[in-house]
Amino acid sequence: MEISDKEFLAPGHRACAGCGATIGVRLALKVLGENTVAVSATGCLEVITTPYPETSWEIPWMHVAFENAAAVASGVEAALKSQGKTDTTVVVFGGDGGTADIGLQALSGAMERGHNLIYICYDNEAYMNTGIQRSGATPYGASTTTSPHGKESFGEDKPKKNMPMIMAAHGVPYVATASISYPEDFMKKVKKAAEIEGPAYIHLQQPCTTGWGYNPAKTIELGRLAVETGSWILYEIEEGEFKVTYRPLQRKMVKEYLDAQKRFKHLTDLEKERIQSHVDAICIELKI
Amino acid sequence: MIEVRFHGRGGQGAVTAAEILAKAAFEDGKYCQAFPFFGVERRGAPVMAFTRIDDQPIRRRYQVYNPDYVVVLDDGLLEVVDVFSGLKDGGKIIINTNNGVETINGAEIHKVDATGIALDILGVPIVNTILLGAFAGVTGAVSIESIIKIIKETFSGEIGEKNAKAAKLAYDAAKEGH
Amino acid sequence: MVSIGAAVKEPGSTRQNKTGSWRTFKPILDKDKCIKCVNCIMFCPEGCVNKDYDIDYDFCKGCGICAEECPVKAIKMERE
Amino acid sequence: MVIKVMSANQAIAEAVKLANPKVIPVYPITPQTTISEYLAKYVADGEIDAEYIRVESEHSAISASLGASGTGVRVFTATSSQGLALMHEIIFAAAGLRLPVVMADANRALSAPLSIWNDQQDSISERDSGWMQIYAENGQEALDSILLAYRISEDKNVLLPSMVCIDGFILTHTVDPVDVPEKEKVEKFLPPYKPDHAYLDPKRPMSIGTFTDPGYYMDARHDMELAMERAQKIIAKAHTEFSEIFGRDYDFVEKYRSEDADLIIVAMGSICSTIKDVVDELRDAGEKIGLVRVRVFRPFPTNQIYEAIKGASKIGVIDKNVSFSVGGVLTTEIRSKTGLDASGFIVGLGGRDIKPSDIKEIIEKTKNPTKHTQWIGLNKEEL
Repeated sequence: MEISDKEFLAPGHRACAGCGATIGVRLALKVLGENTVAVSATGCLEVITTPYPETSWEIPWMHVAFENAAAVASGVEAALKSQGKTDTTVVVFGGDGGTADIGLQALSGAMERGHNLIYICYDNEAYMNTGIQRSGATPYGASTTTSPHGKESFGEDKPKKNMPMIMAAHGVPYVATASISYPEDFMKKVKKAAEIEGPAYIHLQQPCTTGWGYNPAKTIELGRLAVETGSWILYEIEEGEFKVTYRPLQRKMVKEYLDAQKRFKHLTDLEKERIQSHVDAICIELKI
Repeated sequence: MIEVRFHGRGGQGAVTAAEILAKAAFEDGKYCQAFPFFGVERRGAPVMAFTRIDDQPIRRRYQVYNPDYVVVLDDGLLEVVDVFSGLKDGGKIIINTNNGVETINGAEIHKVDATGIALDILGVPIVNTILLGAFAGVTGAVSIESIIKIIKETFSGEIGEKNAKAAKLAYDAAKEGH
Repeated sequence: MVSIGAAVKEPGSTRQNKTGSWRTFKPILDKDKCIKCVNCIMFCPEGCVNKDYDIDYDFCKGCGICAEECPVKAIKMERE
Repeated sequence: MVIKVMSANQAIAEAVKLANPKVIPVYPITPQTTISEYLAKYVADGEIDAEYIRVESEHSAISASLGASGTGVRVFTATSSQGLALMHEIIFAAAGLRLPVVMADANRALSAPLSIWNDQQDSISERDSGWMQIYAENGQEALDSILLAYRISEDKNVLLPSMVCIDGFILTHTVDPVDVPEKEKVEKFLPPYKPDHAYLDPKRPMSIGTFTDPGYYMDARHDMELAMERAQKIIAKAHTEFSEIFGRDYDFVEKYRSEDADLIIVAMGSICSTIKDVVDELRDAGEKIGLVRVRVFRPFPTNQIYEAIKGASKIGVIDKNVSFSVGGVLTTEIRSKTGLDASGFIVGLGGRDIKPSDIKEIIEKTKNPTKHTQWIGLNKEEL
């Protein structure tokens, strides 16, 4: 795969040391190249990359609000089309809150209308920009500031919302999951998404050192553990065809992934086993 | 200024009739205004629409409370709506009916079996254009030529032709009635 | 004077902000050991390892991902 | 000159056709809907070369408008009432991003209780957003105001969005004669939109919608205030050129038989047509009554209003909105900005019909000034 040496997200941004979001954006833009317009939802990424009068973006970039990135991108795409600029790629970067929660309606509309754009949800599994509050993408058992563990609680008590399948149900031509820890897999998917005519959705898992509670050096390691334990599955749905794109040689125990993070530290063995059996059920079905 | 009130049921075309009348009056060189009393009523519910015609530009923008003419698209409305409300002395009512309708408050009542004409010519009981033909014949407030022109502009092709024919028939009948 | 709509017309201008000062530990690459696997280039959140495997210390925040992900342990994190 | 009998909604759609925006994201809502429908038809028939986006909400209608405008093209959207309220957050963003979006608002009451009928609470409630606002009296003015709005909003000395407000049903669904100008004249009046400040183009990357700390935000907002002030001159110039090209005169305020009036009524929108009839009637009876119609509400034409009403000994201001416990917004703004005493009247909320007798009642009450807000046309048992 041709990958640009050029960086389209400049350093000097205000992300935490070890930030997974900026890795994801860097990798995606290396694939998409300079003839790209990016739209961001409000969130960490927007705040850390555009502290006026500076910007990290080397390509045109626009942000309007939290819940409307897909709608803004719809307008961008339509306007480019109206000017005959159909070779320009439109990419959206929205966090899990901006995608699975507050931005779901606008995203659903954009996907169903068939705009030719790529929506990348960079999922760090909580509202990190505002200080680690629970989102619809927060996994079962995670302790956040609004789903804290306590005497009566083991943290988040609902499973993670299945965003990629919600997108797949829209019948869009391309849906994929990805992880920043598997850059080749991710970049291949971005390339496919760019080449396909119509809307594409990529759900990118991206560990967050601050929100998940681990040493910043371990960002890639955590993403890898999520996949190697079967907690996060890499797949794509191309024209309705479901395909797992990566299978761990030997699936690791979920406990290893959970124990590496502060947000799961409070879980009892019983709760960890419950999570394990949930992961097992899915992985067995998918032959992982 | 001539003020007209249309009474109909949702779906019968009272609003369209009011607009055709306004456009026809404009065609005649008059100033005009038409608007519905727009409810959330659905098909079948009583509705009202209004038309104003004048030699001067029309400014006022409130409902018509004292009409010179009232057009009733459906005699069943007499049971539920006071179609005579505010009618000016010497005012006229044009009503689609094949029943006996009583004269009330000295208003001049003109009965038109518009449904009968509609079924004959259009094959469907749509009466708004027919009543406009009758209106032109009864009141002389608008020319039948302009009514026919706007009907044909509003409904294209065969439907327009048939509606125009039906309107003309009602117009002639109304003239004979005088 | 703020630009109209606070738009920023100088792409990549966060380069004015040298985040190297955030660092506590500094990655030192032993180029003799390096096998040029691109892991450090790919995984750097700052994008501050160039194609010649030079680390831009003006921006490196010292997160240590590069050292952690180096398959031959060619990068060591040293106290500033 | 082609005069056709049409509704104000169709007049607006005709104006949009003439202005030829490249992107039209709209969502249906009563009584705006027919604007969306006319535009959909024009696009379907190839009469407008534009991308028509059938968005899933008003929030996305305005959001997509901003995205499109950000690429440097002209855009149009329209809404009403709840739709405008749903847009609220992005309404502020549009102005802050300095994107010259033009939007029609079919003025309708806000819920609750639910009402589909006219008052001006919806747009008045967006008065602090940084949008310019024009309140049209009739269909002709609705059409003309859309053209004026693009011209003013897109001026590089202004770069603020505009809202053209038309009274729901009273204008949106009323047909009367409207002169639809020739395309050539419109092209002469309205140059193509060529932005420099916000333009998403890979050849010249820029970031739009950045994050400001306390060191910048206030200055950016102050810049909007300056733009709104500059807009006064640009609007005056646009009015003059509009008159030269199209032969119709507009001003910030319209003075109707008010020059020598002892008593002046001030109002906005379609109600002014009825007031003019009443003024004529009372003038014939020897009363020195006049009307001052506020057409441009933002930027607020303080001087023009002051000059128009200062000579009258009695002033009555009519509002189709209310700021609870304060009064009608036009009333309170006229009082505070001109320093003149004015009686305030609330009328027509939720589409209550305003008859000449209501206007006469207001005139009588204005003769005995009070600071107390008076609601006119309430059901008797409410009084």
